[in-house]
Order: sequence, then structure tokens, then C-alpha cells
Amino acid sequence: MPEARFHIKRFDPKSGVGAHYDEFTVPYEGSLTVLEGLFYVQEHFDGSLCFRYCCRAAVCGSCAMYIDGRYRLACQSNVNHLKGDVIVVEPLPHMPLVKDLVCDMSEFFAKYETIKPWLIRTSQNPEKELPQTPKERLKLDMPVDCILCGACYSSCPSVWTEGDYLGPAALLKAYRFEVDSRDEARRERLPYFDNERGVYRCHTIANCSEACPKELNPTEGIQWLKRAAVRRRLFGRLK
Amino acid sequence: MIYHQLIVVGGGLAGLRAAVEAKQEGIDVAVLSQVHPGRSHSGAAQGGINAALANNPDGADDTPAKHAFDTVKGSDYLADQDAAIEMTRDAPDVIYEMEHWGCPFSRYDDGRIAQRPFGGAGFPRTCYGADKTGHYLLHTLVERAYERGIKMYIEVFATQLIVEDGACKGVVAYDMINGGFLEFRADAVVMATGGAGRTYINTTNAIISTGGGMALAYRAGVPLKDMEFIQFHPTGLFTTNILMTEGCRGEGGYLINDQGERFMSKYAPTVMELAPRDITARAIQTEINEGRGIGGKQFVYLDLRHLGEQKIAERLPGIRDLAIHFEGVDPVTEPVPIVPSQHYTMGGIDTDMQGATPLPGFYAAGECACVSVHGANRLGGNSLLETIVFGRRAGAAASAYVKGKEGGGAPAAAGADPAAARMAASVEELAGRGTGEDAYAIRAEMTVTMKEHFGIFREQASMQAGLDKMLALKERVARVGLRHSGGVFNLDMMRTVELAGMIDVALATAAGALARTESRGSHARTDFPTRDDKDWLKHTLAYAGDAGPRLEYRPVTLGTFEPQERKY
Amino acid sequence: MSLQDRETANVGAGLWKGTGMWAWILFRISGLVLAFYLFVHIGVISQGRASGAHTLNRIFTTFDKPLFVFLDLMLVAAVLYHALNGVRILLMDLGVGIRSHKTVFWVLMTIAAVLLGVFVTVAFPYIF
Amino acid sequence: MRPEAMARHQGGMWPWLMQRVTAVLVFVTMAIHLTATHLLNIGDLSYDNIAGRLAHSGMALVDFTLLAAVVFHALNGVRMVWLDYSLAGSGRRVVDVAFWIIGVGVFFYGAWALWPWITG
Ligand SMILES: Cc1cc2nc3c(=O)[nH]c(=O)nc-3n(C[C@H](O)[C@H](O)[C@H](O)COP(=O)(O)OP(=O)(O)OC[C@H]3O[C@@H](n4cnc5c(N)ncnc54)[C@H](O)[C@@H]3O)c2cc1C
Ligand code: HEM
Ligand code: SF4
Ligand code: F3S
Ligand code: FES
Repeated sequence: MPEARFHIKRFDPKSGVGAHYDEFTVPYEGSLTVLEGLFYVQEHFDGSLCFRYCCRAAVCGSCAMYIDGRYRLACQSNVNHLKGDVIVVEPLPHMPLVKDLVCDMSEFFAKYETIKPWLIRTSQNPEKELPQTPKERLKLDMPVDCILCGACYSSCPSVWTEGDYLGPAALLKAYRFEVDSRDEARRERLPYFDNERGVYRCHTIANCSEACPKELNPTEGIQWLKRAAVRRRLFGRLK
Repeated sequence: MIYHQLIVVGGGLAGLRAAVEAKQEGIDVAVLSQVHPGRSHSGAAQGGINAALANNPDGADDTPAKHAFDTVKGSDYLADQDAAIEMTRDAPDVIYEMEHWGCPFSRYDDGRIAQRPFGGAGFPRTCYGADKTGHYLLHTLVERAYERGIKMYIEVFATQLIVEDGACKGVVAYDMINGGFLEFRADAVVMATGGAGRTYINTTNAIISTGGGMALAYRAGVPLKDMEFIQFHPTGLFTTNILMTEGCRGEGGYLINDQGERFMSKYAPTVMELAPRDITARAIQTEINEGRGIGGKQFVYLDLRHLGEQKIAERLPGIRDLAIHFEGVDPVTEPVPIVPSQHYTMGGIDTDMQGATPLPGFYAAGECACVSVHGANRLGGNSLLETIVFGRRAGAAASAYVKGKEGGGAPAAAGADPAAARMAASVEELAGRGTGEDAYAIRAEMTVTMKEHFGIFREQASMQAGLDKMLALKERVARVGLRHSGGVFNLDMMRTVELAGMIDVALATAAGALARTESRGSHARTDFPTRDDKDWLKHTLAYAGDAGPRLEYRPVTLGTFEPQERKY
Repeated sequence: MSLQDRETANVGAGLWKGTGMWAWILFRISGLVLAFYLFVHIGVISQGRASGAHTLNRIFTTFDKPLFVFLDLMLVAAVLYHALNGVRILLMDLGVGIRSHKTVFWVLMTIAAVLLGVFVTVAFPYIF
Repeated sequence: MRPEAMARHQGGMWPWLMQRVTAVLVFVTMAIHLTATHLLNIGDLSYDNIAGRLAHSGMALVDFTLLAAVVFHALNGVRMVWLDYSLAGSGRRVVDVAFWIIGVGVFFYGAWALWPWITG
């Protein structure tokens, strides 16, 4: 039976003990995802290991981690596809830590909330659906797939240096609504991203797009927002 | 102690919709969820949500009444017909509402919401957003909840209902981020914790779909209804049981056996692959059992190759990703190995059409509830609909109940948090035992037992053996010891508490299944192969008893559609 | 527990190997170096008026020393890097080449290398 | 998000946009400047040589534009970097004002230095 060796970064801020790595060897048949490996460890070796999980199908965004030096979803990472004979599993870098592989996402969601991540309508809705052509809908394809896993946020150097920076995920969400043909925010959402802890803090580093396990491109959204902001401020063009 | 007028446990579609409704009614409402609401299992739903919008050119004659008929027929006549009628009548309305809130549905050229065919439906009436409908709907509701400023307690794990003076007064919950138990007090509670798929080893459900809310209610004396009806989805990936949506077949996918034949022609000659799930799942299982699985093995193929790369990229992009990542197969060039997998819990907490349970102040909605609109077999695309329709209703009904109690307010006896203290003490006690039984070994045995004895095909002797095993497991679970107590994010504790609940819920399934001597919908008995309307056109109600569940029965609400044989 | 009490996870990991990351770090450094040089440059040239033509010419002669020639070369490299990476940023601001930014980067860097070569071969033999 | 954080970072489009505008100006004028000084007039960098070049009004315009744009670009750039490392509140207003004074000062100083060459 093949075995997978995991090096797991352990840290309990409350314990007073510093961070360290524990090694565990997990036997498996056929295939094994990192998430399954973590469960095996938690069930058989160390009940105190903790990590986030839910869907195990790469759609909920719970299990973003830093695995073998890359941002990945633990549930989507098959050990057979990872190189090297040990698999290093670490929490999302540069995030406040709750314990082990669980980091504190509260700032992340607080920032998400500030950009008004909802469809803003000012006119009366029709009785039936708001019409939207497939072409208009196509613009949403990329940003609506975001699972808010936080990988991009954790990878962005602008977030590392400036705690107030909204970060790629929140800005991608702003983009998702700004490009929606049904959104009527006009200038309502503008002040929340058109500022120095918003789009202008982004230096087009593109780590975010590199990190995203869903292969989305927050950079593209942020660049669009920058242009939209200039267009709106200078020329008053709203869409 | 934390007090809100209304507490909603669960941040999936049903819970969020209830909370939004209550907020609209001016109620001080809070959502409690084990994961961030945007990570709820609802987000994994792929195929779509049903409503008779009549947008599809082939469905121009569709009406809510026809939707209701399909639902009732699909349920094998066990659904309460008034509930099915109300749900399908509300359907277009809730779809338009979700759309106005921003849900990115796929569209037709003229800008209307696109609809695809789904199993068991007379018309193409399943509205969808590519193959990520649940994700889109869920995020739309999460966004609405933020807009409305709804208070959310995130990563808070409910472990017990607080029942005082014959009414529900709140819940006790474990604070995963900060550690310790919290006492949430409320004038009413809405339970919306989703399904119990994880009681089976072969499930498409999320890891947190453990039936926690059902167990909490059950232990507080609320009956679980129709728990023996477990839906098996025809197409789960062979190795992981991750779902390949029914939309695959809706878009024209084939099911192929070892001989390369589209075997559905034998089981449902007219609708072929678009037969309801119970029939299709049994067909696949029969093929496998009779040795016509691929290479004589335990799976058949879902073949999408003839759809072409473009259609797959447009309509089923997520499916393609899942098949590539989790099965190593690209549907554009290869057929996908699939097996029937546990998918949905038709039964649940007994509620009426307003989400009210027999316990005053306690409401339930979504997959953890049973209204019942799905009866013995749920149609694809009806459960997302159910979560929103009945989430809204439960939110409204609970709000009305809370308003009727004006002046209730926060209980005076603050301070001690007696219920939370008791919970904490009982966990301490578990931990104090040291190494008792191994909870994870018990869990593994339970999930296998459920698959093998209460799976797609059921039979008296096997079920009796299964039930005995489950009762033995229940005894063992009482002797479990915790390896790790206290602290934050204590998975050991959470998963052990969860396990005890799973066994209770699974026992309700087992007992109900053993008792029901007929075949109906998903409950297929080889020893009683036909439906028996004379004796069994009734709902099962399982109450917690000392030696396993105690069963009672209640007639089905008929009146509109006369029960007839299901033919497809 | 407040946020401040919590230690931050895994600092130092993160995408230190991304092209975009290094392009940005170098961009930043080159920008700061150039900004520093700018003031030196203005100071030097202004000696023409401040201290007279003779002083300026004497300074220019000093600059012909190999060390200064080398520094001058580095300066040209910094300008070329900053300018051409700047072009990439400007293009991305216009929405051009965001998905292919790495390719664009290496194309521009090739151009920068060629231009640097031109400077070295054409300009510097005269100074020696 | 904390409201004070929001207030702390208002605005920002103009510095951002002007950084791009000046970048384009610097790119063009510096290309000319460098070509003229290092590629075409090679080998004899001297007071007179500069004077000869700047006698063309076109070259004078180029160098003045370059001076203005590059001073803005450089100072705004430094400010941008600084901002990433927690330059906030009143400290930031001081830097903003100081940079404007420095920038305008340097520009006029540079112009003053170039003047004799241009007027011959
Ligand atoms: C793979 C898959 C695909 C599906 N596709 C479709 C489809 O195409 N069409 C369709 O109609 N239906 C589909 N379904 C069914 C449908 O998705 C579910 O029935 C529905 O989403 C359930 O929603 P819910 O709101 O009831 O619960 P969930 O979305 O499961 O939410 C449960 C919530 O409760 C919380 N919770 C659970 N336990 C606790 C606890 N103890 N304490 C605190 N919080 C707790 C969780 O955090 C979560 O927020 C699909 C199901 C699966 C498994
Ligand atoms: C030759 C053409 C030049 C171009 C096309 C150019 C382009 C740019 C651009 C687009 C930026 C913005 C980067 C961002 O917002 O992240 C920038 C930043 C900067 N530039 Fe330039 N620039 C040029 C020349 C110069 C010169 C000559 C100097 C110095 C005198 C300079 C100093 C800076 C500095 C310090 C920054 C800030 C760097 C940062 O934010 O990381 N640039 N440049
Ligand atoms: S953009 Fe990608 S990396 Fe960022 S949160 Fe969304 S899914 Fe995760
Ligand atoms: S990494 Fe950060 S700086 Fe911008 S392009 Fe991505 S947000
Ligand atoms: S568990 Fe949901 S993304 Fe991995």
C-alpha cells in the first residue's frame, strides 16, 4: 500500500509553544487527497489537529492552504500529483492564526462586506426577470465563480504591508457587481473602492491570479475597476 | 448569554432565506452557522432549480399545476398534495425574487432565464446557472443577508436545543473560534441545518451534512418524518461519489453499460436517461449487480462525448473540472465512471406548510425538514426550490410567532448560563473517561452498515441485521472517550458529538425502512416489490425512545391528483 | 481573544516565486534608485550655473573614470528596466495583456536587454 | 471595515492617474533626452555641448517637460512606496505638503540651472 508523508505546520497561539512541524505517515489505496490525509491524521494520530472543511469538492472555499509551496485547496490536491516524498501542509501565509491550519478570516470578510457586495437596484423591478442577454451574462462568468477561499488575499503583498487594503477578493466582488448589466449602483459603490485602500493600492503584482485555486483572475477585475473609476470621475460615464 | 428574538441555525439557502424574511418583518434575527454561510452545502448544488416559468420553447405550455403534478407523481404519491401545490405556485415568484437580488442565471438570447430538462419533469423547467446553480443562489442570498445587516455567528456549532415550559427557547452552541460553549436564547428557533447524507459512506454530500439539526430536534422530542426515504443519485463519481449533475443527462448525456448499450431503454423506454432518480439509480445498480458494469466492475459510464467540447464548456464547465480533478477523466474525450450514491434525505423534522413543528417556537426548513413535498422520491431541482420557498415561509411564521410573544424579551435569569454549563460539563465528562470506544471506528462501521443494509435495494433479513448492528453501535457510542478536550476548533469533540446525532438519525431511517413493507419511490424492497396504497399511503413519524425509535403514522394529504402507477 | 493577540500565520511563505512579484520588487527598487539619482543629477547639472562652466566640465571628466562608467551603466539598466516594466504596467492599466503579463514581461525584458546592449556598444567606447 | 480606515484613505485617483500621465511623458521625453545625450552626442559631454543642444527650442521644451514630469513622478512614486508602509493620519498630510514644496522647489531650481544654456 502506498504511503504519503505529511509535514504539517502546528501552532496553537494559546499554548505558549512556538510553531513546529509534525510528521505523519498516511497509508492509502489508489488515491488520496490532502484533505482526506488530514482527516486520517486527525482520526488516527492526533485528535487535536484542526483544519477547515465542508464540501470536499472544491466549491465551498473552506480548505485553502499552502501545500508544497503553493496555494491549493486541500480537497482538490491529490497526493499522487504532488511532487517530492513529503507533503508540506501549512496555513494560508500572512494571515492571523486561530490554530494549526485554521486562520482568522474575519478581516477578510469584513473587507468583503464594505464594498457592498450585493446587487444595487434603484428602479422598480419588473414582475418577471430583469432581462440580461447571454453576452451581458458572459461578463459575470469569471467573477461569480469566486468561492471566497482567501488564497488571493493571503498572497497579495499589498495586503501584507497595508492592513487596510481591501485585497483582491473584495475588489473582484465589487467588479462582479459593477459589470452586471442589472446593477444600478452608479456612484454608490464607487467611494468604497475608488480610494487608496481600494483599487489604487493594487500594484498589479498579480500574485492573486497566480494563487487562485479556481483559476480566476482578480487582477483583471481590479484593472477594470480602476478604469471604471477614472471614467466615472472624469467623464461622468456611469457604465 | 446571547439573546435574539429569533435564532436561525444554519446558513444554507433555507436558513438565510428565513433570516432575510424575518429581518424584513422587523425581527431581531441572528444566524448561527458551523461554517461561513457562503460555504454551506447548498453551494455544491449544480443542476438547477425548478419553476414553471415557461421560458423554454419546448415548455411554453408549462404551468405550476403541471409542476405540482410532476412533483406528486415523482414522489410516488407520498407527497402532501396541498404542500406540493403551494410550493410550485410560489416557485416562479421566488425565482424572480432571487433574480432581482442578483442571481446570475444562464439566459436565452432574448434575455430570459434559461431552463433545461430534468428527470421526471414533463417540461424543461429547471432554471440554472451553468452547472453551479447552488453556488450562485447561495452567494446571492449571502449577499442579501449582508445587505440587510443580519447578525451572523460564524463557526458556531449548535449542540443542543433549549426547551423550557414546553417551548423552544434557544440553543447551546460551541464557539469554534474562541472555544467554550455559548448559550443562545431566543423566542423562537428555525432549524435549517441541511441533510444527513454522511450517515452513508457513499454520499455526494458535504462532510458537514451530518443531520445535526435533525438529531437536536429528535432528542428534544420532535418527530422525524419519512426518514426511510433516502435518495440515491444515479451519477456520482466512482471513486469519490462527487456528484455529476442530472444536468449532464438533461443536456443529453448517455448511460452506457459494459455491452456499450444505452440500458435505460429497458427501464424507461420513453424518457430514457431522463427518468426520475430512483428508477435510474435502480437501473444502474441492477446492471452492476447483474455483471454488466464496465469490465464487470462496480460502475457504468456516463458518456458526454457526443455533446462536444463547446456545449460542455458552456453548460457543464464545473462538471468537467470535477471529473478531471477528482476522477482523472476528461468528459470531452472519455466517458466518466459513475455509481449511484446517497444524495438526499427526503425525510426530516416534521413540519407543516409554514415550517412549524409540533414543538411551539421551533421551526424547520430546507433539507433537514420534511413538509412533505418530496414524498418517497424528490425530483431533481425541487429541493433548491424547497429551501427557498419554505425558508421564506418558516421565517415569516416564526416572525409572527415571535411578534405574538411581544414582551417576551430576554430572560431575566442571565449570568449562569445553566444549559451551556451543563453541556460543557458533559463534554468534560467525556474527556475525563480517557480512551473509551474509538468514535472514528464507530463512524466507519455505521456508514458502511447504512450503505449495505439500507441502500438502493432493501430486504427484510438484511435490514433486521442492519438495525441490530446500528443498535449495538448506539450502545458503543455512549462509551466513547474524547482524546482531546477543550480549546479552539476542537474537531475531536465536534465530530464525536456529531456522531452520536448521526446514529440517532440513521436509526430512524433504519427503523422506518424495516417497518415499511412495500416499495415506494426510493424505498425499494425486493421482498415487497410493489406499492401498497391500501396500507402504506401514510407518513412515518419516528420519535426518540429508549430502545431505538418509536414509530407512528399519519395519513398523506391527497385531494387533487389520484394515485396511479408511475410509468415513464 | 482580539486580533492583535493572535500571531500571524506563516509569514515569509507566499508567492515569492511569482514573476509578477519579482517584477514588482525590482520595479520598486529601480524607481527608488532613479528617484535618488534624479536629485543627484539635477544637483550636478546645476553646477553649470551655480559654479560655472569650468566646474561642470571638471565633474564630467571625473565621470569618465571606469567606476563611474560602470555606475552609469547600472543606471541605464535601471532606467530601461523601470521604463519597460512601466510600459507593461501601463498596458495592464489599459486592460491589455493582463492574462499574458508574464509573456509581455519577458518580451519587454528582451527589448531592455537589446537596448542595454546598444548603449554599451555604441556609447561607452567613446567614453573610455 | 472600520470607518476610520475608510476615511483615512479617501481619494487617490489623481496621484494614481498623474503617475501614469507623467510616466508616459517621462517615457517619451527621456527617450529623446537619452538618445541625444548618450547616443548622438557621444564622447563630448561638456558645458558647451549642452548649450549647443539646448539652443534648439525643441530640445529645451523636451528637457523642461522631462524635468517637470520626472520630478512629479519620482516624488509621487516615493510617496506611493512610503504609503505602503503605514504612512497615515497627520504624518501623511505633512509628507504630502512637504513633497509638494520639494517638488516645486526642485523644478524651479532645475529651471534656473538650465536657463543660461537656453538663453545662450
Ligand atoms: C452535490 C449536490 C448537488 C445538488 N444539486 C441540486 C440541484 O441541482 N437542484 C436541487 O434542487 N437540489 C440539489 N441538491 C440538494 C440541495 O442542494 C440541498 O438539499 C439544499 O441545498 C439543502 O439546503 P439547506 O439550506 O437545507 O442546507 P445546507 O445548505 O446544507 O446548509 C446547512 C447549514 O447548516 C449549518 N449547520 C449544520 N449543522 C450545524 C450545527 N450543528 N450548528 C450550526 N450550524 C450547522 C451549516 O453550516 C450550513 O450553513 C444537491 C445536493 C447535493 C449534495
Ligand atoms: C521612463 C519611463 C518611466 C515609466 C514608463 C514609468 C512608469 C511608472 C509607473 C507606471 C509607475 C506606477 C507603478 C504603480 O502604480 O505600481 C511608476 C512608479 C514609480 N516610478 Fe516610474 N516610470 C518611468 C520613469 C521613472 C523615473 C525616471 C523615476 C525616477 C526618477 C521613476 C520613479 C518611480 C518611482 C519611485 C515609482 C514608485 C514605485 C512603486 O510604487 O513601487 N520612474 N513608474
Ligand atoms: S478570487 Fe480565487 S483565490 Fe480569491 S477568494 Fe476567490 S476563489 Fe479564492
Ligand atoms: S496580488 Fe495584489 S497588488 Fe493587485 S494584482 Fe493582485 S491585488
Ligand atoms: S472542502 Fe470545500 S473547497 Fe475544499
